[in-house]
Amino acid sequence: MSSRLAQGGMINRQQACRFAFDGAEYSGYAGDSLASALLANDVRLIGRSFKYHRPRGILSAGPEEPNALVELRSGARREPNTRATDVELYDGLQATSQNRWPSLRFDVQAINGLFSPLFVAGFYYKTFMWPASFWEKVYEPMIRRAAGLGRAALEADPDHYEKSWAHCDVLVIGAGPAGLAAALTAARTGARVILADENFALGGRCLAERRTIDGQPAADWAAQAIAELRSLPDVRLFPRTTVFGVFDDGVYGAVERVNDHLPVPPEFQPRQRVWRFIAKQTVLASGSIERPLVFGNNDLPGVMLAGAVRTYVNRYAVLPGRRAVIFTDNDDGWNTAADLVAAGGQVAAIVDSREPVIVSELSRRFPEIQAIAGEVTGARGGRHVESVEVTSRSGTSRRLDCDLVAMSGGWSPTLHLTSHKGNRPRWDEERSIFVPDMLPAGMRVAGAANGDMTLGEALVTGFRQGLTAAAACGFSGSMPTLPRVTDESTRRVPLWRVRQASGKCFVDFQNDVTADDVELTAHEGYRSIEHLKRYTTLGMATDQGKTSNVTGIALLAQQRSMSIAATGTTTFRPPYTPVAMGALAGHHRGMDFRPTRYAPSHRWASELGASFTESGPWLRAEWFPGPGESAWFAPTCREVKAVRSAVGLCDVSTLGKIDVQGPDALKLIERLYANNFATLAVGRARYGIMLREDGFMFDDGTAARLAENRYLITTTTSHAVQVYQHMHLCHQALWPELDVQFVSVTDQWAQFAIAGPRSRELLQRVLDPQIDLSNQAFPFMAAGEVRLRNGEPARLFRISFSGELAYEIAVPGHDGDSLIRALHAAGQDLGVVPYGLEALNVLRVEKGHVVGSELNGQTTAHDLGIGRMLSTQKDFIGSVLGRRANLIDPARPRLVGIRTVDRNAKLAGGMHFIPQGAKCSIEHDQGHVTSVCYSPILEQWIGLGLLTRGPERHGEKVMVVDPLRGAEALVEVCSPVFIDPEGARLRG
Amino acid sequence: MADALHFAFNPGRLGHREGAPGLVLQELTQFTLASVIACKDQAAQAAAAAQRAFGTSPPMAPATAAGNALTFIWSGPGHWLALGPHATGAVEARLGTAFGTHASVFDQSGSRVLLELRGPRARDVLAKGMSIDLHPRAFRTGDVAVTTASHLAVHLWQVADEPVYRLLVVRTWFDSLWRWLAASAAEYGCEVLAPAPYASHTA
Amino acid sequence: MRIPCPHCGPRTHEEFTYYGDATVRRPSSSSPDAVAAFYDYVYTRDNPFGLHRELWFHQGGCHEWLVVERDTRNHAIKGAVPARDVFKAGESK
Amino acid sequence: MASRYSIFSLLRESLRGHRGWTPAWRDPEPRPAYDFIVVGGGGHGLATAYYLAKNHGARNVAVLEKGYIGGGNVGRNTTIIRSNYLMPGNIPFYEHSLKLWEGLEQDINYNAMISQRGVLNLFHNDSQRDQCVRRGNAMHLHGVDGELLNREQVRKLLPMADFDNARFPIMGGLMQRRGGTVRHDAVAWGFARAADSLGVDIIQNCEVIGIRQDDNGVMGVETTRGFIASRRIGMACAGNTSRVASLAGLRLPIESHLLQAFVSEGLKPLVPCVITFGAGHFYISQSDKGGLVFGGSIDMYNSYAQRGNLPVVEEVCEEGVALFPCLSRVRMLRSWGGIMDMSMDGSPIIDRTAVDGLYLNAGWCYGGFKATPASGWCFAHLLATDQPHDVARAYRLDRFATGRLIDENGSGAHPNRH
Ligand SMILES: Cc1cc2nc3c(=O)[nH]c(=O)nc-3n(C[C@H](O)[C@H](O)[C@H](O)COP(=O)(O)OP(=O)(O)OC[C@H]3O[C@@H](n4cnc5c(N)ncnc54)[C@H](O)[C@@H]3O)c2cc1C
Ligand SMILES: NC(=O)c1ccc[n+]([C@@H]2O[C@H](COP(=O)([O-])OP(=O)(O)OC[C@H]3O[C@@H](n4cnc5c(N)ncnc54)[C@H](O)[C@@H]3O)[C@@H](O)[C@H]2O)c1
Ligand SMILES: Cc1cc2nc3c(=O)[nH]c(=O)nc-3n(C[C@H](O)[C@H](O)[C@H](O)COP(=O)(O)O)c2cc1C
Ligand SMILES: [Zn+2]
Repeated sequence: MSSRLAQGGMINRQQACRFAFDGAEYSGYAGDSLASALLANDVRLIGRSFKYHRPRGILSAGPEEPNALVELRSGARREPNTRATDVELYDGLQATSQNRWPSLRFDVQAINGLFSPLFVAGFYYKTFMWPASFWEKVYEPMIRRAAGLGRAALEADPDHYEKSWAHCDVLVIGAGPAGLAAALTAARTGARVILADENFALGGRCLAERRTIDGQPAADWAAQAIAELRSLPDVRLFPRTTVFGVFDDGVYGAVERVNDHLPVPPEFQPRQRVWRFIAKQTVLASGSIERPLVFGNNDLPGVMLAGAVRTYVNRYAVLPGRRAVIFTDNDDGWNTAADLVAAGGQVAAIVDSREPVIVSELSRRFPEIQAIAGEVTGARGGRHVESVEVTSRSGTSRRLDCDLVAMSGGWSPTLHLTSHKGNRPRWDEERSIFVPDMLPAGMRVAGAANGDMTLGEALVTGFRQGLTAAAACGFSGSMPTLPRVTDESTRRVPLWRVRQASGKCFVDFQNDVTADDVELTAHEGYRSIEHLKRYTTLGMATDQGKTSNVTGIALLAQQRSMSIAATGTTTFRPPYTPVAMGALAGHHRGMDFRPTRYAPSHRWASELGASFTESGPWLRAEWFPGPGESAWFAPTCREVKAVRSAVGLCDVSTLGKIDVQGPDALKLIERLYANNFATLAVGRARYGIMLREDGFMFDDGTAARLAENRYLITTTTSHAVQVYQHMHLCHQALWPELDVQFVSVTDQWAQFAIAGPRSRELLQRVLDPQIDLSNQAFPFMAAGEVRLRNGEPARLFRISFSGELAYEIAVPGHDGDSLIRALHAAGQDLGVVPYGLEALNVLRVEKGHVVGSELNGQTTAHDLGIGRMLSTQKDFIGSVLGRRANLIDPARPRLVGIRTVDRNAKLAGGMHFIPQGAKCSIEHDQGHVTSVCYSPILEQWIGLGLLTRGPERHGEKVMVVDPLRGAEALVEVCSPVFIDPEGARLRG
Repeated sequence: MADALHFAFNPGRLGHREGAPGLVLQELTQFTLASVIACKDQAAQAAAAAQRAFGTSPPMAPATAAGNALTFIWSGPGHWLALGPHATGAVEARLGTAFGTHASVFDQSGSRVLLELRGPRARDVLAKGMSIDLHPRAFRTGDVAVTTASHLAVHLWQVADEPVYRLLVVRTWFDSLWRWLAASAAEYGCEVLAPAPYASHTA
Repeated sequence: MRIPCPHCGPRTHEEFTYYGDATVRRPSSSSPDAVAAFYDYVYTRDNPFGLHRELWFHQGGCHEWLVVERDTRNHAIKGAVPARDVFKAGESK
Repeated sequence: MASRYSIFSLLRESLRGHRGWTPAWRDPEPRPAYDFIVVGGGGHGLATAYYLAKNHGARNVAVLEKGYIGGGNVGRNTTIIRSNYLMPGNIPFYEHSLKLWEGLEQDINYNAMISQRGVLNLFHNDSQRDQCVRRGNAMHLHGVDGELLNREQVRKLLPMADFDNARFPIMGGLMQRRGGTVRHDAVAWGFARAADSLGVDIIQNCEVIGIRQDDNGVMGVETTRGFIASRRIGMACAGNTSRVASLAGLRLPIESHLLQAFVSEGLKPLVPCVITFGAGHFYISQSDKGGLVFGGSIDMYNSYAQRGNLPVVEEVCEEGVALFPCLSRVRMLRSWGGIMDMSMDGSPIIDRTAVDGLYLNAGWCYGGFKATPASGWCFAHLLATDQPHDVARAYRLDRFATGRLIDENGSGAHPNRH
């Protein structure tokens, strides 16, 4: 048996699509939605409701669908909560019902229905409190398992997503008659136009209604409009594209379902694409959504929106029922009756809740339909509607057999996007609809979205708004002659709730909120519309109340004896319909989550088998395993020893480098750094510290004076960007009078440390032999330009992080690879080793140099033992607040070295200091261990830490504790400089 | 020799295989590049100096200006990138002499990768990561944008109406930029040509 | 949001780094009440409900600091000017 | 007197059509004067009123709320509660709060669904691990629970996390099992109902638009419903603090910033606890209804708009998908924003002000929901006794002047970076 009509519709009967629902095989056509194909195959029971697990079918034909949610696809591509009404049918489609067990027809939890008197709005706030421990163990797991809808996939999504930007003069949202009209007039002026519609077919209700425009079917008019738009060069059409959000300054978020109509996206193509439309002007032509009526068991499968029934009949050539009852409070419901009859369906009656005079007047216009002035009080049936109870105005009741109830409570403008920027719609008492009021800048509204409900009005307002939008962008055109259209009437007398209903009367279908719930909530004191929403969850389901909000507001207003206008709406928020997180993530996932920055020696290091770690955006070598070495320990110790005994090579290009020139270069540098630079001679470098204006440490590095008015300053890897911005701020906002120019040269220079007693020897082999590297000619902290053996220029700095005789040499970035290879090759007989971050860390801990774990934004120069460097002679950033008593309090935790008393004991970063013999509790907390390492030179674990009054306590023994991991050790407090405190080696 | 930081960037066809590629891409090598920043209140004098030395005034708005041996690419107010074919001799010295006390010069020759992009879908590919408007009404031959592509800082300028673009990106970020570009071009098909010296591409 | 960079043209605010209030002025470090003045400069803010003058850095563009005038109630931007101009003029609030 | 909530009263009412329930709180007209006025009907304001009545016997208390109670941040946060802090001033306070949460439902007779499902902070490199260890140890020294999980333990808990193709691989995590989530709205309603039953007047749609002072300090407030007198006034107005304080001529170390949050469509149980991602600013949990509730960083610019922009939405989704690649096909259902008062060191303020009788409860930044009970407890103590409560002693206003800052992440005086 099939409900497919023999002819008509906008489906392609040449192209059959096989599909499966809950394992059963069916067939539909290209151009079907999953919902229409299911209806065509007489599948009516699609899902179970959230709370009571009541059987649910298909209510609508669009994105407002609250009931027909399925799990689409399977495995890693499973998409829970997918609206069958929105899914474009494709060959091979697989869908499964959800939120039921063991099966859709026999769902054990339907038993909830029996307890429904208990499960009223907010019931869980009143119970499950005793015993307290039962919440997590018993009640909550139970509730959680019962709640939720579909199941998310568990594996990584195999598909690919991307994002794009598109600019236009006029963005038209919605391609119904109003949107097409707007796009036409705007595009004809020569403006750049984007037209987006969420549906796979453009045309809006032109595709769903039996209407004519200038005598031809509305759908044909739409097709011609689309063809004309396609022919214009500066028009872009976006079918399958939902504009989901309105953001500031004409930025619109949209998602294009590029390949959701296929089982799997074609190779190289994304599944979906997020668009950021940037529009000067926007015409919102998003149409309207029909409201259900509130009567008993109005959620039974087979009870549908009347407009949706027309969509199924006219667009999809499906008769959703053999024998229908129409229930309406407005004129439009009658069109459904007429369309059903025209399609060969049977209409048992149209039940119109309005005054008998209106009903008899309409009866004269639709003589073939039996009309009853009255109300449907309840629907009956098991898993599908079988009859309805109708009470006429005169009070007589009767039962009408039917398998379809088409209900119409009037249409609400789809005005969500007018409100995303915080504007509220206005209640129009006359038409009893909310209409857009204040609009986001640049937006105008046309057609049903503006309350201009008839086809004629939609076309007129569309044409006009398209034209004015283009004019606002500086393009002029003229109004076309208006087409003749079929008459339409939209009179309505709102029926918010059937009073004498039998059975549950649903307002929000998906969240199982009934009219009684609304009334109880108001009675309990939750009287604001926002309280109603939150207490009952009305409007909070995946449909965001598209079909239920207005009714909910009206019922609350009635209950509180307030006007609907004063009751107001809840807040409309993006997205308009739910958007896959993957689409919003786009390309930036997995390894591309964040860009990766490669140090100049990366290729060389990876050829040597280096292990890499990330350091901010950079990948840096952490160690270079030698033959037979596995974990970090062996290579690190070997590398450290080699640096201390021979020579090592390390890429330090990741440090920020800023080249500063100009007559006022020194002035800027003096104000940036807390220590003195005025005395720095050309050809020399100096360690410098920068504070934040609040007096805490910001960054450290070196500044080398390359020429009279030229300095090269280095920053830590992690603060490079911040320091650069800070310098610009100082220059542009604090001291714009300075004549100084600077630019980041971090990428211009590949820079390598050559460290160890034999570094001079190694360096000599790659440099121009003329260059004198002797202590006299190039002493510790010397800096200057040099030449490589091949004549290429380089910069050389005699600075040392390791405490050894050491240099840093810099060459233009693209020469870095060949220089590091040359250095490595030239030093083989000297015992040269590449070393990584781990060894670098050991070397600096041994030498007491601070890095990020000490420069953590919470420490002062005083804490780190470099307080004496702060100049008292000059103004610099941080000079004033850095002097606050608390920042220089001797009782603050301050930098010390620690070594384990037991040479075999281990240390770990993050341990806390506790005095020996004291209880391991917070009153005795005296600071923490910032950095640790195993020193292959001292042959024991050592560390740095911030210890209360630390510098006064050298020689004292304290405990370091790690209760988190159950470890502790006794350590001796010492100077943070473990190796060569006199600095003889680095000056050697 | 290929750049040591090109890990997956090789000549050849990638992505969609049928038909003409939507994007044709070529790396241009062997160029010199320098940041030129006008001294305080000296932008006009710097421009005049450039006019004398290179036969063109660096642009005061986001645009390029081609002189003999050098093209100035706007990079900010009073700030340009000077791009020219690789030449021996320190670029700082050469430009420094020309600009004298009117501007400071910073060698950047080793810092960037330079790409040329053309093809019928070049615009669409770029729009996947760049928020600027590339429509011919908004961005024309000679226009420059200092902006971001896939969140990475780039200089982009148009060199022909076809359109043909050039893109400068920081070398240490190049691999990430390329991963985005390759993914974005895949649906249209992309042809990567063998690298060519910058000089051979510039009249 | 789109910030009208006076140098580059309108750009998405993703290209910019936000710094905050542009009306506070760094006090002189040598004045007798320097600590109080710096406390005020660093820590206290008008935090207006309405027009706010604020500093943004065009990190993804021209590397210039801008003073942007923006309404904190609705994010509407009235304009943007180079910070150099504002601060050179020694303009206070 | 409000009806007591229990399974028995629920059963009873279900048999008679739920007609016997009384309103959860009254809707009184404001009296001309009160002993105490609390400005702001958010979590903190309502809790303050409740504890004023309960702990200090105050009977003449009003909460003034400009909109509907619970409509501020208490009704729009990601509901995370925890006490896994680092700085000395913070841990005791937040632990006090966590303990209050643990007994709250029985105390106020309202099920706020306090769910101690655990809070797991992931780390991705050695230095993050060391920071977690430092924090975990500080917690232990305070007697607060915390566990360090290694990669395999995390993998067992979160099999759907990306362990194999991640830009920033997960190394492990710091778990506080007593942390978790609480049903946000229920906190506001539960405190309101409990306070109301002790006689507190909860007055909605009553915006404070002026603060009247005389030589003895504060006299009362001008409101949209007229003048209301009181000599003890507490401000607990979250994102609106600067505006209200400015009515008394105060300038504060606070900026108002916008934080967005998100919820997905309802799903069967997927995310077992609260998880924070260390390679970005992202946190996620699953609500009892099945929606994944998640968020990231603030929008970065000063705002009172209660709505944000698209880049943060995108960034948050990037982070979500990077952490759990299966979220790619999960749909975001709704996004919203809240206005938070970001203080200059990222920590709160509970203190007197320069105006006698006017008190401040502010600067909660990203994290004041978890503080709700303790904040109310301590603020009530301050209002009633004029003395700071012991566990809130560090939250004084003068710390910005003295430099005794409580800067958990070392960002300095940049409110948007905390
Ligand atoms: C998106 C988001 C996520 C968050 N996530 C978390 C989290 O996971 N964990 C956590 O601990 N914290 C979180 N927070 C922070 C937390 O929500 C807040 O710190 C906390 O709720 C603030 O206290 P409150 O509840 O009293 O504030 P609110 O609920 O905002 O209460 C303040 C009230 O004052 C009212 N008011 C303001 N001005 C006036 C006036 N002039 N007159 C009368 N009334 C006035 C407001 O209308 C409001 O109702 C989050 C915040 C946001 C925005
Ligand atoms: N007689 C009545 O009572 C009555 C009532 C309402 C509507 N109508 C009929 O409805 C039509 C109104 O025309 P219209 O053009 O205003 O509306 P429409 O419903 O024909 O078209 C609206 C279009 O907007 C699209 N859309 C909605 N939101 C979108 C979004 N966020 N992103 C992308 N696309 C989106 C929809 O897919 C749809 O195609 C007329 O044909 C009229 O006869 C009649
Ligand atoms: C923890 C939490 C869970 C939420 N879950 C949902 C939900 O399932 N559905 C929904 O529509 N909104 C949900 N919201 C968002 C609210 O609808 C609302 O957007 C938020 O409370 C802010 O209020 P406003 O949007 O009215 O300004 C949730 C909010 C929070 C804080
Ligand atoms: Zn700019």
